[in-house]
Amino acid sequence: MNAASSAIVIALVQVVLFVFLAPLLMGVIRQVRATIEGRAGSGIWQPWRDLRKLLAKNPVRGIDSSWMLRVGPVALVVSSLLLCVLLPLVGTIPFALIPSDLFVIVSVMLIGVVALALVGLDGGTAFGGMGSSRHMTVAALVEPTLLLSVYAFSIPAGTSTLSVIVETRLLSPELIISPVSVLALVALSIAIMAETARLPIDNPGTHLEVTMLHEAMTLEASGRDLAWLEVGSWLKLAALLGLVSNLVVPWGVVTDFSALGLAIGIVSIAVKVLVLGVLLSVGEIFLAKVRLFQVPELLAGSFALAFLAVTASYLVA
Amino acid sequence: MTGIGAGLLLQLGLGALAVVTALVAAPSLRSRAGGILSTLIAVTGFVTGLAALLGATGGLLIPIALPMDPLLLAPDRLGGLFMLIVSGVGILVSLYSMSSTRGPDASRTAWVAMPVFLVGMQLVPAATDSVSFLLAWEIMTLGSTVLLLADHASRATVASAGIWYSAMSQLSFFFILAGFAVLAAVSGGTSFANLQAIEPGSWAANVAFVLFLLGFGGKAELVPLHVWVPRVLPEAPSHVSAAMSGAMVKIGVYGGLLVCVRLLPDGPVWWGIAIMLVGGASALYGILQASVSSDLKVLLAYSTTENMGLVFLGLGASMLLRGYDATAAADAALVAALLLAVSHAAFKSTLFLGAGAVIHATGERNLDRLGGLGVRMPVTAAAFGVASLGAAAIPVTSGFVAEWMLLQSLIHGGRLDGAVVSVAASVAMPLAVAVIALTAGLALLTFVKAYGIAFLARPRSTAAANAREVPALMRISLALGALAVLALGLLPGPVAALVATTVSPDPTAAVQSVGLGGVSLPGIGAVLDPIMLVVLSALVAIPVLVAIIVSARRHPHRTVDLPWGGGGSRARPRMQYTATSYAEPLVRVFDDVLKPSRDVQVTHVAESRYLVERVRVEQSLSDVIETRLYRPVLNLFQRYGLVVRHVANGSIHRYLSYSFVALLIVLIVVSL
Amino acid sequence: MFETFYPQLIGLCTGALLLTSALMVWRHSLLASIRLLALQGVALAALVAVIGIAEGESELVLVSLLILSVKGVGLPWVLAHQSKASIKQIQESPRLNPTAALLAVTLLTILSYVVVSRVFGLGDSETGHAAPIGLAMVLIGFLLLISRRRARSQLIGFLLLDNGIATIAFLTSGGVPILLEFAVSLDVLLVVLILHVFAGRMRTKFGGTAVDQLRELHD
Amino acid sequence: MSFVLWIPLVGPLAVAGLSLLLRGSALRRFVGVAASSAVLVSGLLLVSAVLNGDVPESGGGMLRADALSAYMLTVVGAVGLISTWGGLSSAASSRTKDAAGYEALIALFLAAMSLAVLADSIGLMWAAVEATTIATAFLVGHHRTRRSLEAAWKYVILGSVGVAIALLGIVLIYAASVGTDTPTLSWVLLSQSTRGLDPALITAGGALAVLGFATKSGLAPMHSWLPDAHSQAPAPVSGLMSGVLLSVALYAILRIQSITNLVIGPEFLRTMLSIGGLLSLLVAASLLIRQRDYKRMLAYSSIEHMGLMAIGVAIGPAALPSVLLYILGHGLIKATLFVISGRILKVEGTPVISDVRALLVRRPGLAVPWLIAMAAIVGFPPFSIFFSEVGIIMAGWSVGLGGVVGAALVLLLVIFAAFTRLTVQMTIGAPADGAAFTPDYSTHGPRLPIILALATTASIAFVAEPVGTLLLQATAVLGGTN
Repeated sequence: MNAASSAIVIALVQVVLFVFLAPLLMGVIRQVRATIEGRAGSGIWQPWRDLRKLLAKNPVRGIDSSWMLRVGPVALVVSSLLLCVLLPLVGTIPFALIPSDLFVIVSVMLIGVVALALVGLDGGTAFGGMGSSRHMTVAALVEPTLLLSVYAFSIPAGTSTLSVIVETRLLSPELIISPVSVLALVALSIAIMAETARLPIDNPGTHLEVTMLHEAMTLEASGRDLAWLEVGSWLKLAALLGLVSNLVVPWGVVTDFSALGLAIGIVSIAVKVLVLGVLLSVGEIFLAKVRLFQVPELLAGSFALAFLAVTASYLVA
Repeated sequence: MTGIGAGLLLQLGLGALAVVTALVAAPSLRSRAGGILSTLIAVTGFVTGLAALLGATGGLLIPIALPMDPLLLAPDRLGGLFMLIVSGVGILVSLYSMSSTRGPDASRTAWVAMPVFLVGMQLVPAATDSVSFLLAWEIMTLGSTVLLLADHASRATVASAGIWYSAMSQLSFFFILAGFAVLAAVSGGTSFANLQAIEPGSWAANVAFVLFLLGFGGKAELVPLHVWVPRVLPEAPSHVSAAMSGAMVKIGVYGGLLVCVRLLPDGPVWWGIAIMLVGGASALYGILQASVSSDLKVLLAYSTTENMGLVFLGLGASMLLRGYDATAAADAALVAALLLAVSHAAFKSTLFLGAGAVIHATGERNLDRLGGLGVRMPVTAAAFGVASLGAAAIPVTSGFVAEWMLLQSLIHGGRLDGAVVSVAASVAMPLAVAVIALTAGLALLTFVKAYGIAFLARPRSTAAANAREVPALMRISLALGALAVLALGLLPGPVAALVATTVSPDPTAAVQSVGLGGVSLPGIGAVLDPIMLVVLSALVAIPVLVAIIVSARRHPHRTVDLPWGGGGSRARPRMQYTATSYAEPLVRVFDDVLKPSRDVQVTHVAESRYLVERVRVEQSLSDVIETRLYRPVLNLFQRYGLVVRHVANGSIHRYLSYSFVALLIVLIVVSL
Repeated sequence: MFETFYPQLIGLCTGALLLTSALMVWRHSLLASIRLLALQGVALAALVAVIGIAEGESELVLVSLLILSVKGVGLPWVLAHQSKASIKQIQESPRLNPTAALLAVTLLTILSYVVVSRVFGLGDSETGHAAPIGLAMVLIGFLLLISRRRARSQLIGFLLLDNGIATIAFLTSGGVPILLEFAVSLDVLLVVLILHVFAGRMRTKFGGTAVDQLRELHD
Repeated sequence: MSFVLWIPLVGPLAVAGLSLLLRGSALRRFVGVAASSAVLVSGLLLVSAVLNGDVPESGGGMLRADALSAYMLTVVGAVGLISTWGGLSSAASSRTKDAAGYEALIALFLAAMSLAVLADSIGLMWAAVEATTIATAFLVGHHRTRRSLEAAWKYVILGSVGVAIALLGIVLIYAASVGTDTPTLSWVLLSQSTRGLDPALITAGGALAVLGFATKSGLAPMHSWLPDAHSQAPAPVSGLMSGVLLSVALYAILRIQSITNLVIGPEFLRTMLSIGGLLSLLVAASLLIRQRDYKRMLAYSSIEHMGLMAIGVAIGPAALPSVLLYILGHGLIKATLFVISGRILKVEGTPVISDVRALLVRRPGLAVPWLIAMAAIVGFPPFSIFFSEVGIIMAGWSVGLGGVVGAALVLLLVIFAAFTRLTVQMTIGAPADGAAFTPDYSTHGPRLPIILALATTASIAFVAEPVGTLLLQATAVLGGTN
């Protein structure tokens, strides 16, 4: 099997797997949290049920809303799906012409960010605008951290292609526990928490106007519009957790295409993502949301870590 | 006479014809005739520039009565590229202006200045000697100044914008003149061929470099010489703003390239660092000011500062890297800077034209009073949207490709063959990446705000509610601009390969075209094919679309009168988020840099001072650099101007004393 | 015979020139200044005649007659062309007190000597030796221009300055070509006439000839 | 050809006499125009003679027209024509009893300036320059107001004293030539390099002569008469004085410089002229910042341009073609500006800048040419002042006057900003009270001279033949090898 067709197969597998995995991941996260908090919880399949319900409802749209309310959610889903295609999750065999380049991936992710922000504005209400504004502020401030932390990962590999970075770490595991890598990983994790609207930047479980970011933007969406928004966000979280897990524990990813390898890859990434989801959920128990205007401090801290990681990897290595 | 020479001569002839036409044409025909002739000028420039870019040679000699090196207009490839950029914008602007100009914007003066401005801009990159460069430069400045003042009678702010623009332009001009003079003094001639003979590290070269950086930096709107930008671009008629920001500013970039690539190549490393510093500061400052601005055109103006900052950041990085022999990364950075300039020309002129369309339809440029224009002006909204994506560097637009290439060159610049290039580079590169990242993030916010507030949601004023789509020619040129943004973004390979021929001796080593118009950087090993990205998106979108179609057939959507608004039933348009409130978190975060002045007035209810009747909050943002740097200096000058009047107080005895003292001094000096 | 007296004669004339100049600074009465000016014109004419005789140039003797008629008689007459009664009462109140003015005259004379000694090297000839007097007159004339408030007083300063230049011309090079001398004299005469007319107009417009009043044009 | 030399001297005098005879005739208005035409035509004839390699002489060598003289004569004629023609209306308006004298004095003024540039003897040149003072004294005081009388007094006193200093310098130069075998004041003879003139005398003489003529050319610190005289004189006279009188004095400086350069080298006068030029720029910059009067604004602009020209003269042969072109460009444009300023003064009735507002909206017929001429005077292309300024700045660095030229640029920027601000105040914007008005498209006087002046200045720099050749020849006359 040549590289191109194996890349296509892996991409296909990744998309299908993550479309299945993402709602499950959300279910797991919520259930773990409920369990720890002593609640019964709604079970790990609840997100699936929510989706089915939403898709079967008539969407309600404001009279002044434009095509953006219809297109935006789709754009978000597509951008998240593209992340699943491009990121090295199951395997590290990229497309020749469009490799899993760090900057391309960030930009694809930004398509979703923009789509969500515009949907928030399109409703023409105070809440939507507020969420959109906060969302974009955080997105703007998080970008340096995001790019620099992955830049730090890219230096030992000599390329910004994520699949190569993962492969490099697979071949020389000592890189994983190097101080540079740890710094960068912490920074990247904070950035991803911010991007996916998790604690401590945003509280995914609240609808309290003073605190919410992400939820405020989806208030005006309903029916399938809301469904796409939810799926898009879940997919993004799952894919990014998959990336982090592969950076920390690169074992199991497919580097040379084979049926067995593919199976191992699927199982390992699913396990890694779900385990990371559990860890995330447990971690969030101990965190409170920080005030909106303290978020920049947090992000500045993470930026400093990422910058240290980059310069250190130049000057120390 | 060669083809290029004929093209240039034809431009001059058309320019003269356009001037005469503007003078004699009836007011009703003036815009039509002027627009057609301007378009012809731009098309001629486009063809000439393209020929020069593809390697054609030839030129036009200007006679001059003073003993100087001959004044020769003969664009090289780089000059051709910039002629192409300028004339491309010129075509859009000319088409647009045919139906956009009304009232004072269509005055005789304005239509005389338009061809002068266009021709002046075209000739700058064609010059091959300093005097003709300065000549064309000043013609450009003169034309743009007159155009800026077109609307002087209706707004008082135009006059002050005119003063600022003239003074800052003259400042730039003098810096450039001084730079050329320093070089000419050492090399003994004014032609670029003579100037190239300067030794790069010499004292004169260093002085000239600083002068040029200040001069061209001023024209390219770099901090701290950008102060004219937020005054001038908003006050000029929109098609003029588009031409200024899309084309004229590029002439500043051309100047930078002329100095750093053509005249004084292989400069010392600190040149690169200096340019990077200036560029980085401009990028951050520009986008920060843009992101908190509520005036659509001010926002676009500051965003121009940001983009030019990125271009110079790329140029500086390329010089720094070349200094350390990281040739592949240096070439990539330079090509990226050029691509950014090209794409900025496309998206920024479209944005300004879009802003012009908004003003044409509503008479408003305050975002806080716009809204809901997307459904009322679909073509404008679409074009503005595409251009906004370009400005925010979102795939698959031209801005994205350029920024991607810049980032690639930066992260690969720190190392050469696995070894650290230098401490300077390994600190500069991550910082540059961080600056670009923060800039890109804020640009995203800025343009989400601009587009979202202006075109989405509900109209915030009756003017916005009554807006109608603009006339056909304006729509056509907007659509052309948007198409250019997309085309440059989808086919970056051929474009980048062509651009690379202007600056690199071995263009194929730097950039190649791969796949379906994709671009590859062989020296770095990075590759990007936007069309593939589009194809992949289409593939993953198919199942989603199928699901939508199925769902929509079973469950059609229901429209209600009002948005839900969190449960409130009286959600009026006034209650929407505005541009000002959108940027509020950012203003708080960057409080120390922006220094907003806030004024809160609380009116208490008469019966009890614990109850508040109303609260009035005023917040104003000014350009910190202007208020902290320029204002004190200007005030000092004003005070000096008052005090110094005593020198000429009318006393003839005092005047005679001046002469007497001069005589005594001369006598003493003579007898020494 | 003449050769033995020549240096004394030159010294006498130049001494008279310097003395009259200094007195002009000292005296505040307009009438006195005009008389001093006439005296100075005579001294200058005498100086030219002496030089002419010494050099044996008849041309210079002609020039001396011209100077006598213009500077010794003509210009003073023009200036005094007013009823003697009114002119007697005109007292200058100078901007510089007399002590300081005379001190300045001393300093300016010293400066002249220094300058001329550097420029001409105070050569061997008697005329060269006396040349600093001419420069001193120029500078003293300038001093008068600066320190006098009245239009006519300023005019006298100007004439003193002009006499100084003529003195230098004759002492250093035996005068400029005759044609030029005519032109210069004519110019000076015309300037004085013009200023005289203006002074007259000033009296009607401003009710006086104090130049201090001319302060309307300023920045 | 040599009879042509007499036309610019006799012609104006003849028409001056005629004007005194033609008391009351309508034709008398055209005396000034006729006189300047005579000067211009003879200038052009002499230029063509010079270009053919001829150097006309007459009057036993007293009058002489080499390339420089012919060029200057042409400039005098051209600027005179623009000023007098453009000022026709304002002259006609002042039909006072001395209107006849006015026209005669203008003709006399032109003749004096022609003599100054044609004279071979430095002494005669001096006498002619002094004669310009005499001719213009009554012109400055023409309006017979308190202010114009004040200006005239200051002008005559300061001007005569300054020119007297120049006479002192010329006396010393003559003294130097007395030390050689043939005493002479002919500058042709003086500038023969092998004369062995005494350097100390030439230094002192040259310095004093330049200082003296600097008064007439409006260089600081001898400039003080200029703003007052220019603002009070009738517009055509201001145009003539600013446009050519200053340049004629600069011509004298050029002649003196060509003599001193041979004896003591260029450094001494270079330092002196650089300081004078920079001081002039400083004075102009300082007093333009808060200027209130637009005619004084133009006067300070003249000081500025003379300062820059002085720096060009200091630079020497490399900058001289630019300086000579500058003289023409500045003369024509400044004359145009003064002519228009006279018209603005007449229709607006005030010389105060802040009282004249929104001129472009209210009186486009005056504001448009005013703005174009302003663009030309601050050095925008295609007007020739642009090329002159660029040429001077470029040349400055190459002879090591980088510091001077750099400082000049800083001051020029201040001047530009101040000038722009004042011009914008006058012309741009809407009338303050919002009252109804009808735009006045009339130019309030002949428009052809203005168009001619602007068109000439805009195109002259691109005429490589014969202007370029003439400028080179004129530079060569001054000992330049460029």
